[in-house]
Amino acid sequence: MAQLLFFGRLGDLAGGAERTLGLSEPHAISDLIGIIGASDDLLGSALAEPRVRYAINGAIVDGDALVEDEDELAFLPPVSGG
Amino acid sequence: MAQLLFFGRLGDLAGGAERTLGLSEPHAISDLIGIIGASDDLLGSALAEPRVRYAINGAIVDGDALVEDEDELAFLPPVSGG
Amino acid sequence: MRTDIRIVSLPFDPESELATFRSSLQNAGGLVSFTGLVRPSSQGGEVSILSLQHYPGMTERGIAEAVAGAASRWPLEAALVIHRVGEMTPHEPIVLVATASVHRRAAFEAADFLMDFLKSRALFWKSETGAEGRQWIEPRDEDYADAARWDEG
Amino acid sequence: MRTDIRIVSLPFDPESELATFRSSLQNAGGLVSFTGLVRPSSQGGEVSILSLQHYPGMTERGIAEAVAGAASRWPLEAALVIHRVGEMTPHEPIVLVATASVHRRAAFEAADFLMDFLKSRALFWKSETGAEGRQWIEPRDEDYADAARWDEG
Repeated sequence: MAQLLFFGRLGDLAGGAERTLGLSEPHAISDLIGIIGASDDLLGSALAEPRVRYAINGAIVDGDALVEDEDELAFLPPVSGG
Repeated sequence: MAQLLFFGRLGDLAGGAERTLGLSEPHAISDLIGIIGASDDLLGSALAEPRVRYAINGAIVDGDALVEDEDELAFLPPVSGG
Repeated sequence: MRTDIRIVSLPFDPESELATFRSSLQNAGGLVSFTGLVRPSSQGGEVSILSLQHYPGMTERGIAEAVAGAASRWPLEAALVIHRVGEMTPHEPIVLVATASVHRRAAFEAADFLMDFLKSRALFWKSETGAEGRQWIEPRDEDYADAARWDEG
Repeated sequence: MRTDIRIVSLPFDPESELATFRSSLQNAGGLVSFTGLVRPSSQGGEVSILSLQHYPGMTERGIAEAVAGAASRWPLEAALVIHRVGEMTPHEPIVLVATASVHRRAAFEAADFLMDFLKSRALFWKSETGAEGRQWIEPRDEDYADAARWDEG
């Protein structure tokens, strides 16, 4: 199961900071956003905003990066500072 | 009696940080330096160095300022910072 | 350089941390500290709770990189970063940054640099709860501008 | 602005002073402090005693004017200056400057400004005693240059 993490206001939209997703094969992040958006339009468009960054297993990647079934995918909205 | 104060290395040269001087009439600071220098050449020339500032009763003045018998005259070499 | 970076979810005491930090110093002539406090109000009015979220591991790595960046720019003897997360109330300390150096200017600039990083680039997400409910906060333009001062030209 | 300016001839505890200063704050979001420590060595080698002389009354007035200058340039809630005089040994605190403001940048700049004043223009005369005996110290060119940054153009 891939672990999805939603930070900041994205967690409110997703109804929780974490979610798991079974992936039978690797998917690009942009594809996963499409899949999420198909069932939750508001969350899907929030995840696709250009200011949202993505990290796989703690490393920043772009939307083409492939997520595998054991990966942790984090959606990082603009940080608000400490 | 006028009170003379010698700060920093001037105190070492004067053999003490304080000295009193009876003044029957007001004297310009530059004249007093001349009087001191007549009996102590080394101290006199140290007091006359352009980087030494003078204060009468806590206010910075120049060498023409008059010192009266009840005044406190301070010789301030370049400060060294805290 | 000695570094100490901590994300804490319970209140901390900035002054006792600073006392420990100071007692560790060998050659430093100066120690600069910044203590950030939860403000009782913001643009949106009175604030009763400030909540800070971080990404465990990744947030710490980002701060460690910023501290390493400071160490490469300025001759520091030691640096300390303590950052609170979770729920806080007004006047509680959120962040403590301390830097020590032989040179006063280096300690000032490094602390300033680290705070600019923490305020605009570190992985923290902040929400404020006030009379109007909870609101997510984004950095002010000022914070981005402060941080950009240190970018290579 | 609340100000607290003290010249002290006995050791002081910077962190307990900072704790008191912090507890006095109402609206400040940030507190910057600089703690200056006696260094165990200087250009002339090892230092065993640092001795600082001031001009009682006039030194305090000069510092008060600098603090007023800081208050007119930056929106400060409070400022604290404690300066040690007399004889000190390595690692003892010489000076503590603390500034608090709603704005982080104001607190940083005001503390920096006050330290530059104290290091180059305040009425203090310093001598160091080491293996070679006692020597009077004058500011470094660096201190004059730091202070000149704040002069009107």
